[in-house]
Amino acid sequence: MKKYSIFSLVRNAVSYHERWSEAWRSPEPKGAYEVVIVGGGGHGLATAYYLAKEHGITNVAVVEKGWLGLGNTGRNTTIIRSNYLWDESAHLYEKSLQLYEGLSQELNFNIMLSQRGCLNLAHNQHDLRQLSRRVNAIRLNGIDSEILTAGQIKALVPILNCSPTARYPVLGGSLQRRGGTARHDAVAWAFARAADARGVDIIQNCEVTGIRRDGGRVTGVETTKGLIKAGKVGVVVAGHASVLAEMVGLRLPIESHPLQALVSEPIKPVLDTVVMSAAVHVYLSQSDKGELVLGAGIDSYNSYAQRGSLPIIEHMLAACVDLFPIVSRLRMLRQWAGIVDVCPDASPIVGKTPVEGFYVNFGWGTGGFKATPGSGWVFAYTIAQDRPHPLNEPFSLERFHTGYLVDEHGAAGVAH
Amino acid sequence: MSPQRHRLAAGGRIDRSRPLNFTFNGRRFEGYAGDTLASALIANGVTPVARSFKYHRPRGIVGAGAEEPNAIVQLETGARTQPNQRATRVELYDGLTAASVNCWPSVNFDLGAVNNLLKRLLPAGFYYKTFMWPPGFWMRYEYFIRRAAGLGKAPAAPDPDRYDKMHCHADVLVVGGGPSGLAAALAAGRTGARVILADGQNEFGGALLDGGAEIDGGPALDWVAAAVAELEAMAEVRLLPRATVAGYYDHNYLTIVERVTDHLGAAAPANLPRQRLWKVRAGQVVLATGSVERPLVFADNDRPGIMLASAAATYVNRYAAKPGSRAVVFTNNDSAYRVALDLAEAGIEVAAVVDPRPEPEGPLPARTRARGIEVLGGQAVVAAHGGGRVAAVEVMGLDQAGGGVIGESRRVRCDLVCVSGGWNPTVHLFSQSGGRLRYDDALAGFVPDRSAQAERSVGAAAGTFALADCLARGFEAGLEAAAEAGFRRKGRSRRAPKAPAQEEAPLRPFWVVPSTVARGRGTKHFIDLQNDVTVADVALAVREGYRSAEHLKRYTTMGMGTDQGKIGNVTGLAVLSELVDADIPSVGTTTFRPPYTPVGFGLLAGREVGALADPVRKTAIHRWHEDRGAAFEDVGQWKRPWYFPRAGESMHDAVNRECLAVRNSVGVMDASTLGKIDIQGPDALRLLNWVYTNAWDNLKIGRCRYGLMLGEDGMVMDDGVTTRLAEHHYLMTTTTGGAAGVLAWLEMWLQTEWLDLKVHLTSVTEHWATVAVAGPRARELLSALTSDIDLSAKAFPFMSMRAGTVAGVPARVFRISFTGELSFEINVPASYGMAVWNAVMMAGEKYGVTPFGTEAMHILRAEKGYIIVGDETDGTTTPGDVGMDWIVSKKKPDFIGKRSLSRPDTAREGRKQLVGLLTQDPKEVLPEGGQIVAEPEKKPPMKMIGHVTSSYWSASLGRSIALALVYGGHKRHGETVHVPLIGKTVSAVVSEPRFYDPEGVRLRG
Amino acid sequence: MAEAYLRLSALAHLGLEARAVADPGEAGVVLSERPGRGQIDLRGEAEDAGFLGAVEQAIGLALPLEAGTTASGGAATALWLGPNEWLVVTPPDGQGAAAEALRAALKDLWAAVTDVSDSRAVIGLSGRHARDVLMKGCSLDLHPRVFGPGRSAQSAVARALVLLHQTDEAPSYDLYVHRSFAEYLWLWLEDAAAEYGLAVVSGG
Amino acid sequence: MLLIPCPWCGPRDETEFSCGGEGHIPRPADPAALTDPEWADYLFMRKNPKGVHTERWVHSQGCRRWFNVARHTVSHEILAVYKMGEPPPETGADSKQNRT
Repeated sequence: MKKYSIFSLVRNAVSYHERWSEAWRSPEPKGAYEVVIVGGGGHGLATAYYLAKEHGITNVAVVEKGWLGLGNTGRNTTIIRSNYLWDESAHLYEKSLQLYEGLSQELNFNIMLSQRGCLNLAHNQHDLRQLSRRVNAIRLNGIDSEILTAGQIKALVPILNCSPTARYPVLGGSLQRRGGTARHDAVAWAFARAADARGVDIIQNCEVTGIRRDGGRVTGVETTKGLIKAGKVGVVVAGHASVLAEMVGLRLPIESHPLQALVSEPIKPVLDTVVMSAAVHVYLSQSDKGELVLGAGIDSYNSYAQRGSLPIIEHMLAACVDLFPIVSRLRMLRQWAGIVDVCPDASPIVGKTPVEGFYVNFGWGTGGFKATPGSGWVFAYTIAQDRPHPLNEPFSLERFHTGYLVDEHGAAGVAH
Repeated sequence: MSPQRHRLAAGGRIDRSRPLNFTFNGRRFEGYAGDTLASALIANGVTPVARSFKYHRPRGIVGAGAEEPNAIVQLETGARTQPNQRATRVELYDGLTAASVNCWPSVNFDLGAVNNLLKRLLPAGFYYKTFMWPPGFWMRYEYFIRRAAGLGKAPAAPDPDRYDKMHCHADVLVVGGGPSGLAAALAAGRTGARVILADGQNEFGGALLDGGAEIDGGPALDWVAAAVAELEAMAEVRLLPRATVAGYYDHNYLTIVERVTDHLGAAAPANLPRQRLWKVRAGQVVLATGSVERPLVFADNDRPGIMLASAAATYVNRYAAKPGSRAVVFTNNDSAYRVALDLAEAGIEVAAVVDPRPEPEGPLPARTRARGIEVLGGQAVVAAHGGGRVAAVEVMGLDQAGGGVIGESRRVRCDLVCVSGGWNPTVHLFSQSGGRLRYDDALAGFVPDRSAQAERSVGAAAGTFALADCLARGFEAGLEAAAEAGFRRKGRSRRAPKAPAQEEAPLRPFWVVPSTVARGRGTKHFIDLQNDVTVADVALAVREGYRSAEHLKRYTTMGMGTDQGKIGNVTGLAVLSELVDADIPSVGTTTFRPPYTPVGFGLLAGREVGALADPVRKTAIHRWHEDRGAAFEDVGQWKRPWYFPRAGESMHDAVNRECLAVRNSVGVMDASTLGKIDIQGPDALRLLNWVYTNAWDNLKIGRCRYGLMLGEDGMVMDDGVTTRLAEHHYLMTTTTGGAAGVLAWLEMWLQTEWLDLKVHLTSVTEHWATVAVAGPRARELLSALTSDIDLSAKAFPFMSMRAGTVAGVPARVFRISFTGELSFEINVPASYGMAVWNAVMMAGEKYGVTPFGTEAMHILRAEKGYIIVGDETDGTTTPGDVGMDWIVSKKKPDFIGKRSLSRPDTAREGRKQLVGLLTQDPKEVLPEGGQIVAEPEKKPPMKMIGHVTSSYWSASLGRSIALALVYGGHKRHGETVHVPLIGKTVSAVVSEPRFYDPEGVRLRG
Repeated sequence: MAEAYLRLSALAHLGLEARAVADPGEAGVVLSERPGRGQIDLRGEAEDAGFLGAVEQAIGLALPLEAGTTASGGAATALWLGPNEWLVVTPPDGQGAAAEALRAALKDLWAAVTDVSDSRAVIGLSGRHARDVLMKGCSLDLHPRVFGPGRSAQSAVARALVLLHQTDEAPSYDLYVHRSFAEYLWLWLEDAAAEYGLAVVSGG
Repeated sequence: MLLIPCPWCGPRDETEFSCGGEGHIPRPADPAALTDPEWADYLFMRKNPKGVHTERWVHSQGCRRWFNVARHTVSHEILAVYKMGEPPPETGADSKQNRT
């Protein structure tokens, strides 16, 4: 892997940038691998990278039905935070945030992690009580979080309508200063490049059509590029979990919904913080390019189409204009949707399955991007050790039998 | 003010009798009614008009429509300022003010242009490769990057304009008012179908507005005028000019952005909305969206003065504005020859037509030569020269394959280069609708292939360019669409409009002009002008493995600008296909997503902002609370009185006073917001037994019972009191927030699962106003207001209901209590609510009756240990967790949620359970949401054993009280626990969650 | 029944009577509150001729059986709400007698009679731009070919649920809206009508 | 935005309806007899097909009636609408067949 730096940039400028090499290879699949990861999004690529780096397992293929990183990895609103209510979630997302904090250097690829702070608003007394519970829990879990008054919020986000007579008055908020955004595409590309450099084969345009089994054990995957044998198969597919699980007869507590987002035309900076309001289903930030990036709530019905319904956008923008009056004259440049796999408790499923050697990592719902490195890290551990890491142990499929759910609707109820 | 130096003396569709003043970059100019800002700038010879996004290179106007990548301006100042407007789409009005964006100090001298000198250091994606050292410094670099990025500026003040929305249904929606669209609308309109014709321009006619063409033997514009007049006269036709169809959604649902007053400036009538969003459900759609010309790419092809050939023709013909005085036309197809002739006609010298096709033949090249214009076949413009404006081009011969240059370079002096690389059908809406595109080799572009919705594309949008064909096909499509929507041609059939046939030679697919210098070395070949993406950038992306169209777009930002790559995207794909050695269709097109052109946030929000942002629900007694200066809290959409401060009182004072009044005398509360469901039918009892955890069989008529409702997951969902009114008639109450949800929940079970249950449910929440009178003197107070209800404890026991008259109004009185005091809830039809409330206040005067709000109510119930669903429960709480196992029937074989209660985790010992907390310092009030630990000396991460769900100062008890959910709490009574806060830790003793009158003597009194 | 003067309509506090004009003049949109109507929610089996007959006997009205239709008879009008649900609207203070008559007639059937007179406020909307104002907030197809006099529908106008009843060709509409949403809907209608000129008339 | 044909009121905008998720999941007759995984299957496990989905909707802003819809989860095309208690029509609703 040729190192990226200002020096390599200068050096290559001399040769008109004609000597840069591929960020990752595009090999044909070998007949067999130790591990096959199904799904070339951020989570899958991160899993492959950590398998190689942390567990020395480099005979790994990542198979992706299209091009890498173009599912939910490339369709989210790039928010990163770890301010979750329950201990189980807080520890997992915090692991992820900590990995993010060193990721640009570790992967030698600027993922543009911008810890500009993530602000959650409270609009009524009930919100305030919930916020206080959450902030206290997060703090005692050793994660940064603080409560802000309406006055402090106004100082932090001057464009926010903090009038007490607003329809959704801002009564207070919580701030995670280490929260922020990262460049979503770069996260996928950086993991791909680093995994590739450690010997992982990334195979694009290779759709998995079946899972091979021998008795209760997985033996490989059938793909549009032929059979690929593997002793272990990890499935990391956002937006297609049920389709893949059906291949081994697994029924999942997952439903797939469109989650919409949009960007404005680029403008000069007006917003330095990520602002979220669960009550009115708005979350927004401003990208480095100057676009306001906004996300809405999910569409209510199941869908595998990457498009949503206009009323969701109308509703979200009405709330947004009310909260941020100056955005009224800005314009929506692009709108799109991702397909999110949602579990009943709004928490993911990461772990083993009844099929030996078949591991699953999905159901991240609306919050997968922020979990990317952490998800890959614990999933690599689970695959390599054939047992979950304590961080992902609570997120088993069995929890739906026992009732041990990790109900994060409060944290995840507004999508991110 | 300078004269309009570049205005033609005659012609065009501008109104020379109506001069308009405008200001651009601080200088005052004059234009005419009918101008766009772009045409007025051209008429005044203003160039450059903008700087590019990344390199800050000077830029001029390139297009004449929505495709414009360069001429992005900040329109107006102050609260009405509007960033990122395309000058080509801004109609000129008197007093208009505009400025270039993203340049400082001025468009002519822009310090950002230093980036142009550093450009070799700034290839595509350079930022991914640097700014990583030292670790943690990215945000410092980012600070400057953010300030450099962005185009225009957001307003600093709220938007003074209003926006409107309109739902609309049409049998046929025709998108685009050019020849194809007009013909379609005429055909469909004549059948009597409901037709909408929408076009983004200020007048209908599309490309015909450029003049010249002939229809039905006369000038095309005469036909346009007649067609518009005929359509206007049709009762079922709605004509929407200045209306851009922006989005095509599922099930033939489309959005149209109508610019109602944008073109009027300060003259806009105050009663009109600025813009209107039409939301159209169409039976059939005809897409007559036209096409956008694409450029040919050569070295430094971004110089001001280089524009699309069609745009040059539009400026000359439609706006009578001269985009230059000496032109070179560079084209790979016949259409630009017409432009050359038009320019010559307008008195612009055409130095040459450069055409990569070896021997351009046919009528148009012939006419061009006949006009004395030199036609350079088999040649190409390889480079442009000039700084602030193009001054000359270099022309060279092309080899057979078009991959290399041959011969000597010839320098041709010019100040205008009109380029045409062919035409891209405007397939955005078709693609948005889910339709599949096909690459057409002859056209070298994407055309609609398979439809996904009830839609058809016609005219240039479908790759049909000859006027005669457009008219015929448009007319036919209009008839077809109307027929499919159920409308047949009536009476004598009328023929389609006709135009003379034109002969054109095929184009030569050609994208990037080769040159003597290797691409990317020294010169720049721009593909995406707005985002400064060059051929070398694409090559770099491909070299580094970003080979899919989507990766390329994301890595280079090609097509991600405000123009969404309308002129450059197909060229980009062509370059990509060349580099990866695959044909264009196999590298794919990027998906077109809504909107076609940007849509205002304020417009999408509509009038649902400010006071109309969300319904504010008010009770029948609200006005009284307001008059008494109540502070309100939002509970869902309701405004509920929170407390009633008297002059000089703090919230704390007021709430204490209200609590003490209820405990010591009598208080009154507006409880109208509680949900009320009328349940009738022989199976009403069975329904109650299904949805509540307890048994209902022995409830007598006139008696009330408390019930707890679970989700099927066993978690507490809602609670309330249900009263048996008659044999098969019950009244259920729900929480305020749960009202709609509970009714929907019951209906769901009745309609989807228990279809055999004979029960009818009717919401009566809004029919009744509820006045709750609570306190030891409640009975005395009420006795003054009723003569037909025996209020004695014996005749009217706790948990029963009596019907009668209160204050002369027929009422249902419920003896139930949420405060722990003797309490009556008087229900009267809502229109009498205020009268009865007033009567209660008057009758209570002698007892010092005190109105109390939700805060006092919360405290009073907490003193009693009553839960509030949503405070003491959070969707993970079972009845057992809140100490309510007593209400879960062991005898009923089944009820909703029962099975889940026996799951291992749900049935487990030591779950979070409801307890009371008494702080060691009785003056200390714990914060709600405080987390509880057993080992306060540890450092985070600490083991948390619970949290405070409710916490108050209890005036009645003279100390603080709190409710909490604590792991294994039921067995922890007497233990000391700790709540770590910022700067201190508060210790408290776990207790029973009942602090006041635990035996319930008072409420039964 | 209690004294009428004790009653307050849902919009009484807006002072509409004081704003009311006798002649709306050029106003494109005319609004009024129409308070006091009796309203009964009636449930029963539409397939049961006995039920239909009993209702007709009781209040002189043949219930409309087709979705979105209405029927008048006796002093009442019935609006279709669902396949087994109607809203029976009576003149002010007529609901008591009508409900009694219905209860008596239906006592042996599976039916439900619920007085909901104060559940909904009624806003009258007319004027030449009445339909345009509705179209701003309502996604129903209100074209005369589809929705004419005597038609009713439950839908939403802006963010309020509304039972819409077209009462004449003009067109004029009655908008039945839940009481707590009435002020919101009124303000919304005023705002939406501003473009066309608005007059308030007495609707009592 | 979907246009959903309510069996009673006719075609109305999606916004008038609420989606009740997968249809044809009868409540077990005797939940007490089920194992925890069997109960979980009823409570949580869903087909979530990529293809034709039979689901329940309620016309919550209209006539308040529940009904079944067969809808394609990629094209969003509504293939059938039928009343509660009726079996699903033949639409190829087997998710294996209709993977796109």
